[in-house]
Order: sequence, then structure tokens, then C-alpha cells
Amino acid sequence: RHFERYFEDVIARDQRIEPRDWLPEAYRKTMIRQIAQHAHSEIIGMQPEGNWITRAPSLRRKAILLAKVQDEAGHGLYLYSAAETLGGDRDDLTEKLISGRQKYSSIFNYPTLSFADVGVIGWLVDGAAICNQVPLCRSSYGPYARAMIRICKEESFHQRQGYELLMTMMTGTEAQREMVQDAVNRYWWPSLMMFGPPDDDSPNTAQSMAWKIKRHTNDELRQRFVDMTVPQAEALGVTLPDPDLSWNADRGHYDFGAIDWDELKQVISGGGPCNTERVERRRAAHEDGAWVREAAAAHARKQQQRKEVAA
Amino acid sequence: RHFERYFEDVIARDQRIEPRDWLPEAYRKTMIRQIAQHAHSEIIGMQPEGNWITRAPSLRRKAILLAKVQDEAGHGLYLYSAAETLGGDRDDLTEKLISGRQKYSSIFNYPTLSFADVGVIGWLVDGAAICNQVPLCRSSYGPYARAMIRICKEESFHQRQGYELLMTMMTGTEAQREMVQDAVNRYWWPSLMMFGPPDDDSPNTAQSMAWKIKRHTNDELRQRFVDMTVPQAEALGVTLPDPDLSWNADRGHYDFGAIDWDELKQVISGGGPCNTERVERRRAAHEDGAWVREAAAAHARKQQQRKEVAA
Amino acid sequence: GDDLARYCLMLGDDALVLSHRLQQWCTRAPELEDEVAIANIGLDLLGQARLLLARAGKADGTGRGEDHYAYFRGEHEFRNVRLAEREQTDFAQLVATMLVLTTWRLAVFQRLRESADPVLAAIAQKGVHELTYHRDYAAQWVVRLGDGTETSRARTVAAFDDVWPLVAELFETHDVERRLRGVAVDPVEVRDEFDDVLTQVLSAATLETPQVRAKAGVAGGKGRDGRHTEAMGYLLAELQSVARAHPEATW
Amino acid sequence: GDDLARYCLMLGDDALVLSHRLQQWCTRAPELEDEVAIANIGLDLLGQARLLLARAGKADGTGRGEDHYAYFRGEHEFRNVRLAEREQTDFAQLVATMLVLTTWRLAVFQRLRESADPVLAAIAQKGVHELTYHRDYAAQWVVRLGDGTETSRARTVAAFDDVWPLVAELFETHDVERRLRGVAVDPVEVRDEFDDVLTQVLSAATLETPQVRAKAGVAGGKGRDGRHTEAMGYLLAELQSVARAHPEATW
Repeated sequence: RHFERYFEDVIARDQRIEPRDWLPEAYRKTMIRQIAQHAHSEIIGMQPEGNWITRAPSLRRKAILLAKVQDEAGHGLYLYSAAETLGGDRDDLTEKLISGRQKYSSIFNYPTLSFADVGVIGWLVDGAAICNQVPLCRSSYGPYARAMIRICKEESFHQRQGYELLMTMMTGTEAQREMVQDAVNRYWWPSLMMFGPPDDDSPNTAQSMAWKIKRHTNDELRQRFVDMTVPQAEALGVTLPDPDLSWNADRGHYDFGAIDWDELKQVISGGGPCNTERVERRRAAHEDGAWVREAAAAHARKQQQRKEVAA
Repeated sequence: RHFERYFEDVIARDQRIEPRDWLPEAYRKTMIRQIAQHAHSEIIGMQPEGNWITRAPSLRRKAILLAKVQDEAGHGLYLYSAAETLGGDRDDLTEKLISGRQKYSSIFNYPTLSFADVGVIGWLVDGAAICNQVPLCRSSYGPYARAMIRICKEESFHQRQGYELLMTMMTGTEAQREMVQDAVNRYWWPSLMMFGPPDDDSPNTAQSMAWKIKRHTNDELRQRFVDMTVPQAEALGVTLPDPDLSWNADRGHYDFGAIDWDELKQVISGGGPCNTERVERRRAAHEDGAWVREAAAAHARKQQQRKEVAA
Repeated sequence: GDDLARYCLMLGDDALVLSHRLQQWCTRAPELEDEVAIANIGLDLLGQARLLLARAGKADGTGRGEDHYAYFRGEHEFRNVRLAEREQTDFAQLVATMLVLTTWRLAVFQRLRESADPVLAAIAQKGVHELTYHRDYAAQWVVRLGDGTETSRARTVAAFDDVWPLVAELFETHDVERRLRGVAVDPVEVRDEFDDVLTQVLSAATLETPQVRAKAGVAGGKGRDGRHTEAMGYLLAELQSVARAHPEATW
Repeated sequence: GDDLARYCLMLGDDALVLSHRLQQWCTRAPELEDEVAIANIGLDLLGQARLLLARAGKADGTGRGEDHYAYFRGEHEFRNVRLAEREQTDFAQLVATMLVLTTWRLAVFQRLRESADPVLAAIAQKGVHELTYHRDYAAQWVVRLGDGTETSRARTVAAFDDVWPLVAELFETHDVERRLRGVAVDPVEVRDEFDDVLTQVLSAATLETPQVRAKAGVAGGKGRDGRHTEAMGYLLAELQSVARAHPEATW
């Protein structure tokens, strides 16, 4: 009772729960799952961009991209560590990812089909991720909130780099401009879907908001993203593939067309263009690495034994 | 005694030994080894050229190259069949190849480094092979002689195609002409080595000539090749990388510089630029295919059983 | 017209890209007989591709040759179905892919012999003989592997599970096909025939038809619209590398 | 001068090409920590390559930028040692290759800090810190794998047997190095140091120095002369594919 009151108090006062604090089992589970899925998204998210590292058409862009993908691995590491503070186990979480029992952000189930995708992922996908994640910097769970502060900072940097790549490409050749427009055509709608189902079809939102794990509804964040992005698209000189997109002076927001939620469902449930490949790659890396991890463990045991013998 | 006399008689009259005929064990062994090594050469020889099929820069050249490499697989098949008529076993011979107990032509231990190599292999390597092989069409062993007739015919065709590719490249861009010259620089000396060690260092020549397995010495064939090739090089407009190359009116032949026999020895004994890769690829194909061959055998057994049950 | 050119590219790219995947098997087949057969099939498909790409250059009025289409188009301009570009990681995947694609293509080509375009009709006429052999080769291996050892059976089941999500795409009518009535074959029409053949072969192989969902396209497009898988870029990088490094050269 | 440019390409291409091989490990490492480390090393090497290629463009008087050298040279113009371009088929090969190449490069860079060319000296100064970390990372893994399980030991032995035929090439003095006395480092000078480090690491890993013969060059040339292995063409096809498809583009 006492602990529970303390927990509710911390939440109510917008303070943070720390690993040493008591917390309700449901909160712990929800939090581990949320952090793990976020970590999985960082790790799976390395694949679509990583696909272009070896082919990046300038050494400067190659370095930027490699650094970005490295950052994503780093984000995955922080987040798995945050999950570990709640008793999550990294191996167990990886197992859940590769067996399909835990999800990752559906956006990464789309293929990257040209180098422009690297820029568009930076601009739109990281942009949407930032909209989703900035409020998480005030998450009620301390280690997660702190990880998010660092991650958001790095992602803003990535987003600017993505936008800058697109700006450069748009002032390049006709073929480059077409590549950018094509990438925007492919990624616009999936980016809007990154905010999740519409509020009237989002069963977990209420509890998450009560616990201050979540601070805005899906539709609020989606609107914020659209409002932010439309002027950027204009500055870039690309057309967003939505004929219904227009400024609504009454609302003070952009209106936009209907989202194809069937597509989102198909992709979430495994029928997206790259679901199999993404999970398969992660599984292959994990399984191909098993003998290496075993060797490291065996060597550590031997070292330990040698130390004991010497002592 | 009677059989032996018949064998010697056939050889003496330049007729052919057939699978049903008696033959000395040493002849049989020598012949199996020679045919097998020739078969291995066809199969390993697919690799350096096969290396350029997927990258051939025109669809016509791609088709020509693919057909050529297919022919080489076909040659390998005839030759293994000829060896089988002497009691050789294909699996056993493959085993000897991938364990390094039987050799293949050392020329295939050099890498193909540009598309011009495809032309130069056709011109020089096939050219040298033809010089070596034309006399084998009169080999004392019937199945081998007949296989060689067919193979020589196809190889002449390949040689002309190779030369034609080089002709086209030499009338192309400066970069293409440089590619051809570079390929000639790399393949000229190894081609001369294809005729084997000099006569005074070739211990098996005497017996092979007595059995009419071989009809000309290494040095005779090498000279014939040089005499044939120099005018072709002139017509092509490439320089053969030998400053000592010059017409000797007295001999009625071209003189040429000293061959680096140490290089040949190094390559034959495993230290060539591609020995490991060539054998490794063949081994990998054989081992990766084991489950397929086992499946085919298992299926054949099942079919046989079904037939018996039905009968 | 442009539609005819586009249609020739569809059929031509299927052949070109599958042929490339077969070329990659060169020196890697399980037996020399298969080495010969796979090269042979690759060569037939390459021949079909050349005729079709050349026809595209006539049809679109540019007079561009086969090599222009093979070597100087970008990924989004290739019109092959996505199944053709898949990497085949083992022999079971190779024969499963070949069985599916050649059964489908044979059924299309049989009808294409009646095309109002005489060039297409002639290409189809020649292709039918080749494809019959290709299909039989693949079918024989599927039966041997499916009804072979436990290992081969497991690999074959996995191969078909892997291939199947890209099968539905083969039978989706493209606008180009719709507009070219009498010239093009509507692939919807060959679905039954395809299903019959597959059922028969799979049953001889003691296998079941896979129950897996179709793989979605991207922004409403699939291979026929130039929306490919991530494997395609690497395939083209290899295919086009020499030609692109020497754009002024003739070979 | 041209020799200086050539020397910069030698050292730059080693880094560029090895970095490419490390980039290919991205999303394939055994642990996330290694994912980060391998990307980090790849990034350091890429940084070294960029400085060196840019220096080549100054030295040869053409003013060409780093991208010219990376994307628009043919295979025979690349000057890296052949070991850098080898495909690493497992993690043991990766760390064996890294240990050999970074130990060698670190020893060269330590001396290069005294180069008469101030730009090379500065690049070396910065590189020494990076390479020390790279070498330690590789050495730690070699020890863990060699002194780990039976499987890891066998793979590590096989990896060094595979790498070793290309080690002799690293210590052959090239004419360019001979002519650039005081500017370039003669690699012969670092052989003892290399042997010491390798002996120490292999011994900690309970492994022996491989006894395998050196791999011959081609027509008297090796990597430094632009004579590469067959793996190099595929590597460049991938590396250069986008840049070559859009020669007029800026990125």
C-alpha cells in the first residue's frame, strides 16, 4: 500500500520512477515491452539504411550514413540496458524479436530502393520518430526518459543530415530529383502510419497516458508531424502524394487524406514487403554469431579459472 | 602374351585401342590419369571465364561466353565418360581433384582481371590448348581420340570468338585497348608454360610418345604455338611482352626469351595466385551438392521399390 | 507504341533477370549434368530477353538496341516480377523458383503465339519449346527433392514457403496488359493452368501447396511498376558494372 | 609528385577497401557491441582513406577530389594490398584479417609520423591512435576465439591459414617507397615488430604461426601494382554502382 501510494504520487507529480523504486507489475511489463520494441526498432532500422552504406555515392555521404547506422546500434544498446533495469533480459528480448513475438516499427518493413531513400528516411521517418519520442523524454520511467533525451538529440542531427542530402539532390540532375520525388511518394504514407492507429481504434492509449508513459494521442502527434512537414516539402520542391492535403485556416492545421489502415494492418501482421527479410537477417546474424558468443563465454570461464588457480 | 602382342600391334599400326581390348595396366593408369586431368582442366577452366558471365558488357558477348562455359562443362562430361570406359570412377576422380592428388592445367590458377581476359583466354589459352590437343585426336585410345576430335572442333570455334572479341576491343576506346594489352601481358608467359617443362626436363615424354599418347615434344608444340601466334598479335596490334621475340630466318622460326620455370613450379605446387580459390570453389560445389545427389539417389530407390511392389 | 514496348520489357526483363540468377549458379551446381542444364536454360532465357528487348526498341520508336535496355536503365525502369530477382540460396530454391516461373511463362507464351503482334507471336512460338524443357527439368528436380531424403524434403518445403508470397504477383493484370488486348496475354487467364501443374508436381513430390500470405507491394506498385526488392540493386550493380564503367565502348 | 600521389593511393586504398569489407558486416555482427565497434573501425579507416585520397589529388597536381579516386578509377588503378580486398566469410576471418592489417598499418603509421611530408605526418599522427584501438579490438577477439571453444579454435586456425599467404606481400618494398626515402616508410622495416606482435597475440590465443606458402603475384605484380584478386571487381562494382550510374550528379 505504502509503495503503491508512493508510485502514484511520483506519477502524479510528474517525477520519475527509478529502478530501485517499487512499481506495479503491469507497469513493469508494459514498460519492458515498450522499451524492447523501441530497441528492436533501432536494430531492425539499421537494415534499410545499412543497405546503402557500401554503395553510397560519395565518401562524405558514406561516412555520414555509416555513423548514423552506428548510432542506431548504440541506441539499441542503451534501450536494451534500460529494459534490463526493469529485469528484461537482452537474449530473451532478442529471442522474442526473431520469433516474431515482439514487434518493431512497421516502417522498416518497406524496402530502400534508391540512395534518395536514405535522405527521405532521415527527413520523414526520423522526423516522425522525433515527434513520437520527444514526449518520451518526460516518460515516467527515469532510465528510459534519459535514454530518450540522448536519442532525440542524435536523431535531430540525423534528420537535418537527411534533409540536407535531399536539398543537395534536388539541386542536382533531373534523375536525382526524380529519385527524391519517388522516395517521397513511397515513404509519405508509411510515415503517417508511424503514429499508430487513429485514436478511436487505439485501446492502450488511455492507460499509457494515465501512467504518463505516453503524453499525446496518436492523432495529435500525426497532425503535428504533418503541420511541420508540409512547409519543409515546399522548401525542398517535392510534392507530397496526397491530393487532399491543404491548409485549413479554421483549424489552424493542414487537412490530409484518408490513411489506408488496411495496408498498415497487412504490414504489421507480416505481409509487408520486407518483414520476412528483416527478421531473417536479424535471426541469421544472431545464429551465425552463436559460436562467437560461446567462445567469448568459454574464454572468460578459462580466465576466471586461471585466476582462481593462481590465487 | 597374345593380348600384349595385339596391343603393341595396334599401337604400331597407329590404330586404336578400344574399351573391350586388353591393355597393359600401366597404359590404363596413365591414360585414366591423363584423361582425368584433362577433364579436371575443363571443369576448373570454367571458373576464370565464368567469373565474367554476369558482368559481360553486352548481351551478345554474355551469350557467347555462357555458351562457351557450358561447352566446357560438356567437355568435362565426355572426358570423365572416356575415363569411365577404362574403369575410372567419376566420384573418385572428383575426390582426387578436390584433395589435390590430381592436377589440372596450371593456366587456370591465374585470375581473370578484366573482360579482355575472356578474349585473351580464347585466343592464347584455347590456342595453346588446341596445339596440345590436335595431336591427341590421333591418340591410341579410341574413346579419348574421339572425344578430342569433338572438343578440338569446339575449341577452334571458341578461339575464333576470343580473337574476334579482341579485334572489336582494339578498335574501341583507348581504355579497351589498354585492357587488351594488359591481359596479353599477363597471359602470354603462362600460355607458353602450358606446353609443360622443356624437353630435357620432361621425364614422361618418352613413354607417352612410345604409346602414341603423345606425338610431339613440349618444345615442338611450344614453338608451333609461338610461330602461329606472333602474326596474329601483329594483326591485332598488341605487343607480346618479350623483348627477345624475333624472327630467325635460319631456323625458320621465331626465337623467344627464357621462360621463368620457377614461376611454373611455384604455381604447380600450389602457390599460384588462385590455386586455393579454384579447388575451394570446386570442393564447395561438390559438398554443397551432396544433399541433392543423395536426394536423387533416395528418390530413385523409392521409385524402384514402387515398381517392384507394383510388379 | 509505348504500351507494346513496355510489355516487351516486362517479358524481356523477367527472362533477363532470371537468366542472371541462373548464371550465378555457374560452377556451383551439384552435378556436371546440372551445370550444363542450368547454363542451357540461362542461355535460352537470355535469348528470349534479347529478342524482347530489341523489340521494345522498335516498338517505342527510339530504335535503341537490346544493350541499352539491359545496361543503361535504372532499377525503377526494370519491369520484371519480383520473384525473378530473388537470390537463390540453395538448389531447392533454384528449382522451386524455376518451376513457378517457367510454368507461368510457358502458359503465357502458349497463348502469346496467337498475339496480334507477329514478332511477339514468333518469339512465343520459339519460346514454348524451350520453356517446356525448362519446366520439365525443374519439375523433375522438385519431385526428386520432395520425395528424396528428409533433408531434401525439408529444404524443398522451406523453398516453396519462401517463393510462394511472390506468386500472386504473377497473376495480377497490369494496365499495360489490359490495354493491349489481343496483343498481350492477361495473366489471370493462366492461373488455373498454373495451379493444375503445380498441384500435380507438388503431389508427385509428396508436398502440399504452401499456405503463406502474399507479399505486399510498395506504394501500390510491384515489379511490373518498377518497384523491386532490395536484391535488385545489387543484381544490377553486377550486371551493369563493366558496361557502365565504359559507356563509350563497343564490345 | 606522382610518386607521392601513388603512395597516398596505396595507403588510402588499403583503408578504403578494408573499410568496405567492414561495412559489409553491418547488421551481421555477433553482438551489438561488435556492431558498434566494427562500424567505428570502418568509419576511422574511411576517414583515413578520405584524407589520403584528397592528398593524392593535391600531390599529382590534378586537384581531383577524394570521390574521383574512389568512384572513377578502374580496378587496375587501385593500389591496395590484396589482403584488404578479401571477402571475410566468418567472424574469425574478419578478426584475423583485421589483426594482420592493423598491426602492420599501425607500425607503418608510427614511423610515418616522422615523414618529410607534413600532411602524411599529420594523417599518421591521428591514425596511430585509431589503429591502436583497432589492433587491440582484433587481438582481443583472436585471443577469445583461439582460446575459446573447439569450434572457435578450429575456425580461427583456418582463418589464419587463409590469411597468411597474403602476409608476405605487406612487407615487399615497392619502387615508389624506395624512391620516396624520408617521405614513405619502407615496410621491410616493420616486419620484426609485426612478427613480435603476432607471435604474442597468437601465443595468448594458444595458436601457432601458420606454415603456409605465400601467394604468387601475376606477371610480377601484386596489389600495389594494381594486380588484384578476382574478388576486387565485385567489390568495386558495388562500391561504384550508384556513382557510376549518375556520373553528372553531386551528392
